[in-house]
Amino acid sequence: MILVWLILIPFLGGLLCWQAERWGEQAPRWIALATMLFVLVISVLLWLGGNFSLPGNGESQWLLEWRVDWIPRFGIEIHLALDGLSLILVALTGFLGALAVLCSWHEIAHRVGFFHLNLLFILGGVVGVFLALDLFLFFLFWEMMLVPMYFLIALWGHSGSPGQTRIRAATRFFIYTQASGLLMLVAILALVFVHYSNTGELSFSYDVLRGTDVPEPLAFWLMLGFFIAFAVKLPVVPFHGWLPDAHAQAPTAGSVDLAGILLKTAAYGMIRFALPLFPEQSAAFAPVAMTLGLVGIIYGAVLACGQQDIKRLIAYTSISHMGFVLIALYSGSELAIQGAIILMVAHAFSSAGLFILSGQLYERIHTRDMRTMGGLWSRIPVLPGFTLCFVAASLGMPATANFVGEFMVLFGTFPSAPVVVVIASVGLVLAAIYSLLLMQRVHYGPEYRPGPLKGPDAREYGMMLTLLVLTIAVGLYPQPLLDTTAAVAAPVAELFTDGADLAARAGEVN
Amino acid sequence: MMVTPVVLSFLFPLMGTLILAFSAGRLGPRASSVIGVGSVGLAALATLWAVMGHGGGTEGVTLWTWIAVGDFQPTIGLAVDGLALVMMSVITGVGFLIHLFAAWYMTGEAGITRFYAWMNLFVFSMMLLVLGDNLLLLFLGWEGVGLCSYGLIGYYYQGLDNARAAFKAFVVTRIGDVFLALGLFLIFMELGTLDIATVLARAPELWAEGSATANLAALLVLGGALGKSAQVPLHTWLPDAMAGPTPVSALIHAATMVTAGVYLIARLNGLFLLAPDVMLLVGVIGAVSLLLAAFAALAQTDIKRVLAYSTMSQIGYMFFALGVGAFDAAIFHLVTHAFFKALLFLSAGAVIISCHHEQDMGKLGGLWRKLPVAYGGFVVGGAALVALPLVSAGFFSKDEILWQAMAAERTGLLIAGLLGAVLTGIYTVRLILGTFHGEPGSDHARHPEPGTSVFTHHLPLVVLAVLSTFIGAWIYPGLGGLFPEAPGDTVETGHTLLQVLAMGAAIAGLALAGWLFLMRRSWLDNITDKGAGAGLWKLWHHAWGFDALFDRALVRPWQWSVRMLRFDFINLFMNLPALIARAFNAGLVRSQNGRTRSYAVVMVFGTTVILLALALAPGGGA
Amino acid sequence: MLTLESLISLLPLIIVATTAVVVMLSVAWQRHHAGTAMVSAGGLVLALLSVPLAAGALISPPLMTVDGLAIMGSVLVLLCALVTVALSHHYLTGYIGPREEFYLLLLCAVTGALGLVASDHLATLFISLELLSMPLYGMLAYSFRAERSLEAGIKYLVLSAAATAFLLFGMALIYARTGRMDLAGLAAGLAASPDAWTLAGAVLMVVGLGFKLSIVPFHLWTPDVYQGGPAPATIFLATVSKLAVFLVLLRLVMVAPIFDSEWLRTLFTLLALITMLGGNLLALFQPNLKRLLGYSSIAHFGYLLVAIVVGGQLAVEATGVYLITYLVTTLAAFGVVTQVSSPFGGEDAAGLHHYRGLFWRRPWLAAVMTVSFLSLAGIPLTAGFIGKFYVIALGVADARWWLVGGVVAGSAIGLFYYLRVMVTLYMPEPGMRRRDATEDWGSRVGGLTLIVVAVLILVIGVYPAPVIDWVVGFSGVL
Amino acid sequence: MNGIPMEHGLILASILFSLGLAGLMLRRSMLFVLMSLEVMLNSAALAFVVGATAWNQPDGQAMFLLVITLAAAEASVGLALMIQLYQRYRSLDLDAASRMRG
Repeated sequence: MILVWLILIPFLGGLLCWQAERWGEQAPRWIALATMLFVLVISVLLWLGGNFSLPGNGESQWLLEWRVDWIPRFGIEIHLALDGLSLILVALTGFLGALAVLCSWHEIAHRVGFFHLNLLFILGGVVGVFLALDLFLFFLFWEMMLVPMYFLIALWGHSGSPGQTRIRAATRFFIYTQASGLLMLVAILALVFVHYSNTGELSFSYDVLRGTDVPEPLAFWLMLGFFIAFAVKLPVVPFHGWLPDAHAQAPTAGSVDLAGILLKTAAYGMIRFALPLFPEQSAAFAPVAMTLGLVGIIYGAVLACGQQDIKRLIAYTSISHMGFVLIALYSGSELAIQGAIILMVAHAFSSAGLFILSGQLYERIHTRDMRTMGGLWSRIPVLPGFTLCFVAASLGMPATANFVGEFMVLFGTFPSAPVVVVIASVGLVLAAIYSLLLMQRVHYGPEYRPGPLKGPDAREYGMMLTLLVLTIAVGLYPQPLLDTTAAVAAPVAELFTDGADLAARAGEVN
Repeated sequence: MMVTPVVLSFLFPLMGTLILAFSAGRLGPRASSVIGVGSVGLAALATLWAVMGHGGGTEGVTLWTWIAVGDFQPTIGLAVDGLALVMMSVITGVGFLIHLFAAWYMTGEAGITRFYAWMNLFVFSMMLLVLGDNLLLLFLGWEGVGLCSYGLIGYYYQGLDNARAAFKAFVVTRIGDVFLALGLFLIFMELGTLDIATVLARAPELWAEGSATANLAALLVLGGALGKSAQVPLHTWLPDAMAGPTPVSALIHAATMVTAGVYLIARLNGLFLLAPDVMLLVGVIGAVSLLLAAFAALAQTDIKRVLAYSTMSQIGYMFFALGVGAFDAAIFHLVTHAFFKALLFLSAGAVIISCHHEQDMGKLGGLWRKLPVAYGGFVVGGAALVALPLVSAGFFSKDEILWQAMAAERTGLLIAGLLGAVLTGIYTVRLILGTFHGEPGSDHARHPEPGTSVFTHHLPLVVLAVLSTFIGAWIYPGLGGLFPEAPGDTVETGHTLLQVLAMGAAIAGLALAGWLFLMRRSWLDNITDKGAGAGLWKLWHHAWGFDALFDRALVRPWQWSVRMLRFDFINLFMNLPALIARAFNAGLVRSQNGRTRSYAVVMVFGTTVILLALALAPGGGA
Repeated sequence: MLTLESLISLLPLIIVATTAVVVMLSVAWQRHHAGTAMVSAGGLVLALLSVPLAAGALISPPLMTVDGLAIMGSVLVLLCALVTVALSHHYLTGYIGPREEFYLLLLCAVTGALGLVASDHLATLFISLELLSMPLYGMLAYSFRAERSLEAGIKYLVLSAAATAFLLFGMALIYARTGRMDLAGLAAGLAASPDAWTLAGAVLMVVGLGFKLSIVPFHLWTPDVYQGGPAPATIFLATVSKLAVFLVLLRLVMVAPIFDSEWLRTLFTLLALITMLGGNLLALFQPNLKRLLGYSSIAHFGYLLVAIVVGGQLAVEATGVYLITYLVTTLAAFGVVTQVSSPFGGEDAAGLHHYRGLFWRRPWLAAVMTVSFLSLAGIPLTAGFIGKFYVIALGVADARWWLVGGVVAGSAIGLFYYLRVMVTLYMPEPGMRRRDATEDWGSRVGGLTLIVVAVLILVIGVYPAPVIDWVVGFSGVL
Repeated sequence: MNGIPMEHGLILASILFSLGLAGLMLRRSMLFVLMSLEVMLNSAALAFVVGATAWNQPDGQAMFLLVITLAAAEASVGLALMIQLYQRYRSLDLDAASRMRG
């Protein structure tokens, strides 16, 4: 039952915030913060309590499971389950949700209640995505988390250029993800009906559908349907157009959520659904996916260097980082997949940090255009120091979580695809270039405009410190994370090793 | 036992950095310099204690396993052996003196806390690099050192070119780091471990000598070393790195960071022995950078850039030694070089501060009476640099390298080494004469304010001066046991001949320079003004045009592509469906013209089309 | 032969007809707007209660079949009519001139719809279709003093009459060729050899019905009539009229084999595709809300045509569920338009700028509109998603990849204008004049029904099982 | 069935039908539009009668009666609206009432 509460708490909290606006502007903020911390505390307790050893065959691989019939006609049921990977991502959602609430404490002034409603609905939807195991339920949450994010960007975003682009950016974000989501729905339905024709049993459950052997020509298209849906959200290069606009226009809280969690739902989706459901096709598709990952790394980096708007730059860096994750997922090595999971967590911390900092910069100098920034190191007391740390993290400085993630990915992928790793390592140099460019243009160089600005207050300092401590902690001691997700990464890696008897082995794993 | 001192030796700088970084302006300049210098001092003491307690062999201690996934198990573990101890003592010893001098150098500068935070972080990373028992931890130190050099070169961040120099330094070293990373991936794939000891043990079993993988691995490690030690292909960042404060140049670009590459190759000597032609390549690169830097140093006007190129050429000597297999000689030269190059840089720093940040030789001159300590430091340092026979430390170490080259029958390299020695003599004399003798070029130089404080100014210079003499050569404990026997150890013939040759080269260099600069100054000036001479002088001034080459070959195309791609092309074709929809919308909306009769016409048209299709359909639409 | 038993099966139709007569008499005796509304609502509720009775009766009257489809159709028709009555009461209070005749027309149209849904014979089909359409002309042109309503009425009359002529001519050709008028007989007659004339007849019938369902080549009247007609009339047109006609078309396709010949199936596929895409593309930059809803209903019936193409058991079930979700959503969307434009002030509040910043004045009304537009767009947790899910499931089950692609593309395009409308609700209000719903809209009957409908959208979206089981119950009987 | 084969009747009805359609599309005045609607309905009725005689069943004629009643109703409502059109626009031109577009 805890799983249901994990999803319901953000939704109820959101409604409460909306109504709490009547009691004053601070009430919704405290309620939202309390809700998200509640979710975080629950997930941490679950983490401490649960054992994540590799499941012996027989007992199920899920730490917690809860299923109840929903639409018997189609065999759809509300099937929630929690394992190492989803637990970490739920905890991450709780943590980043609390951060998002904190960082928009002063930024959002008008209609605070409704803002927090949207914010908490996004988080509720995301927690739903991480817990849902029934394909229909997964799709439902997948589409549902878009609506509040759309409103967040469209109504509270700040747009540099004329007002209209804010809504256009939000609409583009929505349509990109929704349309590709529909492709996934078509793939899910096709899978269900193929299973139905094979076994006469109509069901949307993940475990049941894993075993279906889909006739060859169709299977590739279904795998592609899943892949495109997750590729748009990851984002993978040809479909990345929406991310920079969405980030540039979104409020800080929106960007933190968007970069921190929404991108991870795509990677989670790939690990949970795209790979296990279509092992042979994914293995055959791996070279293409890896090339797309490489293009993502290089293209994202080159574009990041050319940006004027600070948030667009950070957005493109996310594209580059996610290129690594894509390579890892399709490399088929357990080390790489573990690395990808660590990289996801690390990227969440570092990009959230950078976005919060750009938000704080915006609060002080009311612009995101780097051409009007410079020499801020001496003007703002502590912020540049933190920016340097997060810039170091984003370029993969050892002792930060990004380094651990990226290098595990590269170590893991090297045996199976050395050329890919060599090109990806060029990405490391480019990462150094765009990260330091961010540092140069904003904090170093001559002062664009004189006059000291106020330093971070306790709230901002606390946020930055916790993020930094977490990044360094995971960077130096990632073992707890690795143990939790070991049970997830191993079977996914096995899928790739030999295409032949995959279905059989996949069948008896669960 | 060994653990506590070793762990303490790198914990102190870490504590220093944390205190300074999180003090957020509460510490004044005095307090922060005390903490900064103190922490490195304590580290030096801890190292001393470790050296005393060290009974030979390697003692390892593992703090915790960093990552454990399948057989990828890098640990945060320290391995202390003779090599590590030598390096530690250089880092903390020379480092402490430089920190001490920096207290004097940085008086009156803004942001001293930030300076010492970076310096301590640098010392901490360097200690990690040296102590790391597995390649991943070494890589951690390796990158940490790069980050600190970025921070310190870009210390005067208001100047855009300082920031750009720091950026260039980091990016070029990062390229080297990527080669090293690839080397690591290859080693892990082939040997299944990253632990240095096991790598050195397994490599000979799994790889045949001269096999492709051995060559590739050695080549990649060499690439990493070149980046960090500023050797020929990846050296363009070192001269620009002089934009940082002089103690930084002393610590990073003379004593410690640039020697990291030498340490790495020395540490992985087993790997290189398996790839003889890569060993030769190391020697050749050493020789080439040696000569290139020496020539470039001849044509510099800024005293720090002369010293920078001289560092590059001296490291070229170390690579030269590694190339011929004389690992011990290379480390010996590393140690002595740390002493006299730090001395030279600090003396230069003293001169610069005294003449109000004046670095151009043309504007200096006639200072030798006014800045006696600095002048003394320059002379002693210069002597060691030129390897003045018998009296200077440089003589013993450089002579050892040349001897090893001769013993290994690398005559080509030997000749390059000797020519380098002559050139070194020339540019050193030019540097000393230009800076201290002749007429003062500017009013700063006419009345400099010499550094007066004994503790922070005189003490470091004097101590380093003493170490630059033959005493420095005695202190070196000799790491014979650690490394495979060098070519020179077994062969004896020709040793004396070489010593004579080396001494002759050094003295010839000095004599030639003295004659040229004292007697023939006017003849020299007009040669460098016209035609071929001027062209040559300009070529050497710009270090054989490598900077321009890289700029045109790499930097400009990169900037062009960034500008071209600023507008997101791939994204354009994702807007296609939107444009098509917009076009269709415009077309269809025109059909809604509001007139009932035109609606009827469209309806009838639709029906007739369907009926026609029916009529034409094959088999009457059955 | 008309036995007592078969009369009982026609009970709902009879009750509604008697209510119409009662209303006529009450208007003649004493005009009382609220009273008339109460009587007609009462009559509809009575008819609704009698439906189980009618379902019980085994023999259906001649020329008609009261089977599962008919019962389901009747229930949906009656419910929509009830909601329309509730919404039109508040709307008509501002109307100067006779108000009671609106309910009279409405009741007659409902009788026609009930007859149409159960018709089994070409004659009853024709008569019921006309009984449904004629009152609609009156309802659309009800506020004829406003130019737009008159224009809407005229356009609908002229084009609908033309469509009826097509339908009739089609029927005539089929009759001439087979000599049978009842659908079962038709099926037997046509099984032999469908020659050119019969196929032409079938095509003309499809054109006639296609006009009423506003399938693309015959859709041009829809936006103008939706914009012109008074809000309650448009609600009725968008829900009851389309519902009844679609069920007849479905029955035709299911019963008469002529309609499932391969060629006609490809024709339907083509029509479905261009209707889906055409409807969505037309609505992209539409500033007028009622026209936009008109285009959206064109697109939605394009999706529904997939059921006609696929045919079979699952298709009937999909049609039932999709119609329920479509009706609930359209009632909510148009209901909000009615609330904002009632009481009647000459011109309906159709321009999108009227709804800018509605959320910050009328949060709950804007919430209803957001839910309805989310449902139109097919976003999960709303009824629309269940409908779209069914249609895509249908397309995938029958491996009709073109249609499935069309649905995906159509809904992607559709998102653009649905989102555009939704976001204007939450935009900060500019200062200019705006139409607004009355202060106490929530406490009036119309407001309450609207909220109930909106809650229904969410309930169906969250827990659709009961609705699906109810529909499966009926589709089985066919 | 004497003399005239059914196809001829149907063709006649089709011709009549297309004439009505042409009138609907070409004429501007609403009066003629209503008249052409009548023509179309009657042509359909004719087809029914032809069918009835071919199969000599009374259904066709019954259908004819229904069509006529419908045509009458249609005409009455059409004329009522035409009067309002005249009141409003002082002309019977159908295109006058075409303000809603786009």
